[in-house]
Amino acid sequence: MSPVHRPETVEEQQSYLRAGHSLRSWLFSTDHKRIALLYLISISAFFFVGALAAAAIRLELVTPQTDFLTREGYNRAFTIHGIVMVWFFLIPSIPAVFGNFLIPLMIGAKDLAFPKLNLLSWYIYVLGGIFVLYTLAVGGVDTGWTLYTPLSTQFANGHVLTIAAAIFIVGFSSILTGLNFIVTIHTLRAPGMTWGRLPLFVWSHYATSVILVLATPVLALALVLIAAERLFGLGVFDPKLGGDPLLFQNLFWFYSHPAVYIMVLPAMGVVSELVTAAAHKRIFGYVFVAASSIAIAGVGFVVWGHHMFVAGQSPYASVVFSFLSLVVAVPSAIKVYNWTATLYKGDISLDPPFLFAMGFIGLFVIGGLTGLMLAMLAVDAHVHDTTFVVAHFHYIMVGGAVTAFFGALHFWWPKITGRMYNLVWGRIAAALIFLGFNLTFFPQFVLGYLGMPRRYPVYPPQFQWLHDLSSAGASILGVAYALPLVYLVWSLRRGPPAPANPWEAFGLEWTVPSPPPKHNFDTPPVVTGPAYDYRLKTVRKRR
Amino acid sequence: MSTAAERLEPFDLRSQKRRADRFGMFVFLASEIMLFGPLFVAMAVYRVLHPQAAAETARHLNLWLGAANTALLLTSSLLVALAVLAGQNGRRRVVAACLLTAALLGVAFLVVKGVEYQAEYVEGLMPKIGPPSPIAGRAPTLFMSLYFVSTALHAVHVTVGALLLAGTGVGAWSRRLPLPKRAMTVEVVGLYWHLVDVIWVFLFPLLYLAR
Amino acid sequence: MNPFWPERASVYAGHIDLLMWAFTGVVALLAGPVFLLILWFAIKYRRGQAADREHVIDQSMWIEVSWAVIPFVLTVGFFVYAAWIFVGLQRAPADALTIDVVAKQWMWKFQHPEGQREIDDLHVPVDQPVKLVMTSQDVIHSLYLPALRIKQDVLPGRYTSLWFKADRPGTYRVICSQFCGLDHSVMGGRFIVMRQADYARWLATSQVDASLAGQGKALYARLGCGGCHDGASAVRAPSLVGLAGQATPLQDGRVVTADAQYLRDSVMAPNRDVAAGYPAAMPTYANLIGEDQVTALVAYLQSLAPARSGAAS
Amino acid sequence: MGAQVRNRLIVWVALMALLALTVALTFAPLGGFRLAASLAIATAKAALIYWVFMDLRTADGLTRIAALCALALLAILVLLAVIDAAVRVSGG
Repeated sequence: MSPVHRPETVEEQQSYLRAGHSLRSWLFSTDHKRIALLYLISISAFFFVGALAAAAIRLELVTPQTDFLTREGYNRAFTIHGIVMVWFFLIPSIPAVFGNFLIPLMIGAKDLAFPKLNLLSWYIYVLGGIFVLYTLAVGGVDTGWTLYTPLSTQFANGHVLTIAAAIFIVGFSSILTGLNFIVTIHTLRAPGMTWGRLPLFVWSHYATSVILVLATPVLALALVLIAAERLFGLGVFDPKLGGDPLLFQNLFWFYSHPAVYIMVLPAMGVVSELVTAAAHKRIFGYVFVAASSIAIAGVGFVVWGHHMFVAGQSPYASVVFSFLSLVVAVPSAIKVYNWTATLYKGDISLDPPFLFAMGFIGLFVIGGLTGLMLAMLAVDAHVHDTTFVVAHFHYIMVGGAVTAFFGALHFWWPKITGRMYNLVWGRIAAALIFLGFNLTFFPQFVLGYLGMPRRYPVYPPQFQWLHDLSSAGASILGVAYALPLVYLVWSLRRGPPAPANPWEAFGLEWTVPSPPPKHNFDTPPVVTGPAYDYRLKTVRKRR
Repeated sequence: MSTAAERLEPFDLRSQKRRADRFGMFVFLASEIMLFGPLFVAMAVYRVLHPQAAAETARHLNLWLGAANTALLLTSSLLVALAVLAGQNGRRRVVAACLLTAALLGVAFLVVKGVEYQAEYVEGLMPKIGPPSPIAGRAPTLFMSLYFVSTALHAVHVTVGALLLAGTGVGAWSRRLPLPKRAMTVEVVGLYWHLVDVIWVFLFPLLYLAR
Repeated sequence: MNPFWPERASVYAGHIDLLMWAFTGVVALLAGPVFLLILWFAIKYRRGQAADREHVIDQSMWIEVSWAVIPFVLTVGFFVYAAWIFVGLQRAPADALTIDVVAKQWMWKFQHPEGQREIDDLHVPVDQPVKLVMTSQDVIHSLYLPALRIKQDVLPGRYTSLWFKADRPGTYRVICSQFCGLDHSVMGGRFIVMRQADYARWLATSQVDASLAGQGKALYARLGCGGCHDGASAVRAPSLVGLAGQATPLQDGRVVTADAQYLRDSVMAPNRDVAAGYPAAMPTYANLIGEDQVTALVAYLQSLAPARSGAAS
Repeated sequence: MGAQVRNRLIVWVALMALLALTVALTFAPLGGFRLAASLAIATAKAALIYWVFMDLRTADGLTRIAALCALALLAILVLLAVIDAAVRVSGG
């Protein structure tokens, strides 16, 4: 990468934050950086809503009987927790905030390929959000986030139609974001930015976008079929009218398994950036890490049956899906081992973002390998639909995706806001999140194997000590997640101005001032070397 | 109207933007195909599990109206393809004429579909509403359910397509859409319409020709 | 009751525990190095720390292949073993004691062949294979016996089955593990494994009018099935004596074995699989009788098989 | 310009012919093969529309891949589901 020469004074290229202060300039801006901030605010709000529901669940589970919530209340609490967290926080979190902000910067473009479409995606997301908040206000829905039929089509009395509409709408926001990324990555790369020099963050978002575009419509159709059956009595899932309830499960999981890769692949992209920046060293096996993102996206489409081993699926199909679930674990293993190898002989800094990255690797390994346990047919027959499964996917979703989201937040915050935050508080938050998370979810593995079913507010008294441990951990986690809100917002006013490259990291986004000007690059960059070329002395020397 | 450079924004060359628009539209069509995908899967599985019931129930569908609808859509596809050609050569009036006729044929498709639905309503084939259904049993009702869901979802897409065609036609006619500079808009709308036609090309045999 | 490990009431459960322990070992083998290395590298190569950072390699084909293939090979063995015992779980031995299970929104109904009916609790004899044939009257439930490490979803309109051989008497738990609505969490009871003598005594004490087949016979008469299906009737309807288990040709050319699923569907949705050569004239009984009564009828029809037609009481 | 118009008209005629063939197919006593035959004709129609009307003929490789990847995924899905159903029907 050519050494960067740019005017010292920042004022000449007006920072995108100061290019207009009116509400209109924010709400109708097509600048990918501003839309990323709009997303950041809206998904944080929904993270708060989901966290409230989680707090209610953990509080209820402190006692073996239903003392805090009624059974009805508990059913609605875990349903809203699932729906809000999956579709309104996890899926948009890293792609919509950091993907939007960074992909154009990382590939040397002025903006995404379709800026107006990008703004439309945010408005569709907000419209879906309104539907969810409406459903929440009028009493929520009691079918679980999986909306299994015939419960959701005939026996649920909650607001299934409005929640189906909410997920249907927000699905299109993801499709359009995915489309925008694919076209941008293909057509707007700066001269010299070949596929072999793309940052791994961009590779993982490319794989995520392919899944977003191809898998989300299947969920949209499954929701249309639920609405059609509830409104017009079309018997596609109703056994009395010749339909098959398993058809819904097949459609739902055909989307929902690739969806878990939509949630975790961007997190892997973030960790690839953080690990290389932490170690000041090129990633180990760039080609393998990039190719494993594409492999995960590909194989991810053919493993959905492992959610239905005991659901009445034919045993032969289950054996095939079980084997394929082993194959899909291989690319994830490659990534984890490559990250670890990258740290070998590095120049490792322990600033907050890099603590989050190491936390991600640890927790994701546990999540991934317990996933392999669940792929074992005989083990799944015992622990399916128990808190073992709950712990498994929280290790990947919360231990993985949310930790990486916070890592990304701490890594690119100076670039986004132009302010540095208090690094000590950052490390405290990272440690607390790691501790609180493990205390919350590791007991649930033990509970699951003991036979504690998921979605149960009541349980035998001998399980209480494990539930109390988990609830205690949840309270720590609650505080730990609130900490960054405090010191990051504090840094907006009080934080020292951030230099262009606070972590001396490698990448086009660090060659522009923080916060970057409205048009990203005053002179279109030309890329001459491979990604993460830390051997170049120029990057290392600049203090 | 923002300056021309402004609208090119992330792209430097117009040709670059045109290639990106076209590629973006095909990616969107991929997501539309996946929206109808599971319906085709359900119908294919249905035809394997209940071959007999499919044959009986399909007789209740009006083959000739179905065929007429297919012809309508194929012809409107031709008109749209010609409009795209004319758009690239700046022939404003030809684009407007072709697009508006194609939109009319789309509306005709919807009218024919309405007639079919009305006939099926009278015959009682509609699930919950309407007189008692002549076909008893689970497999036939499932066939009709699949028929209604897929044709209704397709009709929604035809309606959106027809509106887009009409809008672009009027835009071309009133010069608000300068040709051939903005010919890509005509092409993108055309691509959407062709996909709606391709989906019907697959729906027609799966549904009507089961007899 | 060990606070960390669930009770074990069958040999099969022992296999699962063994599999679980062994695989946890493999997990530790695969995850351990990652934890230790990250910690060690973070300390040894901390920024500004003097350390040998020369001749760094960042690309090696065979290292990549090794840590892709080795974990895969380690886990494939477990996959084969787990799949083999899972598939073995699907087919019950012929002499298994068959208990019919009907799941309804928020209760389990167990029907023993001798006629005993239980709500939420299930009594089974020890050291004898037991097969549960299950169906649901409304939504999807799932019968979960943690002590035996097995579960199986129960679907409406379809029979799913589960078999086990308990080997340790005691009282364990019956749980519904697939979310089924408001009282999903209280839909369960006691799973009581008894010695042969206690089980026989329990059967005798619980008052019961007739065996399941007997109840089916009474229902057969009350519903007037004989009006069409008995030999002397004017209506053309297939004779049901000896039908159960036979290969039955259908109108659309398919030939199906008249298993419990076919018999149930013929009662609840008659014109789905019409027998060859007969008009599709049979009315549906779906809204007349519940799933538990259908299981009684099916038990009666299965008892009409010619080989044992004598014991049709 | 004229040649392109001519191509499109020819394709239109071919599409109409294929439509007539599909309709005629319903009366031909093909039995089991009718589903496969009608789907083959439909695929041919779709290919014509994609190749000429949607101008994939002059499109670059990337656009062609974008056009075909959804169809490929769908084909895999239909194939898997039909095989699963066929196995179930034949008592597998």
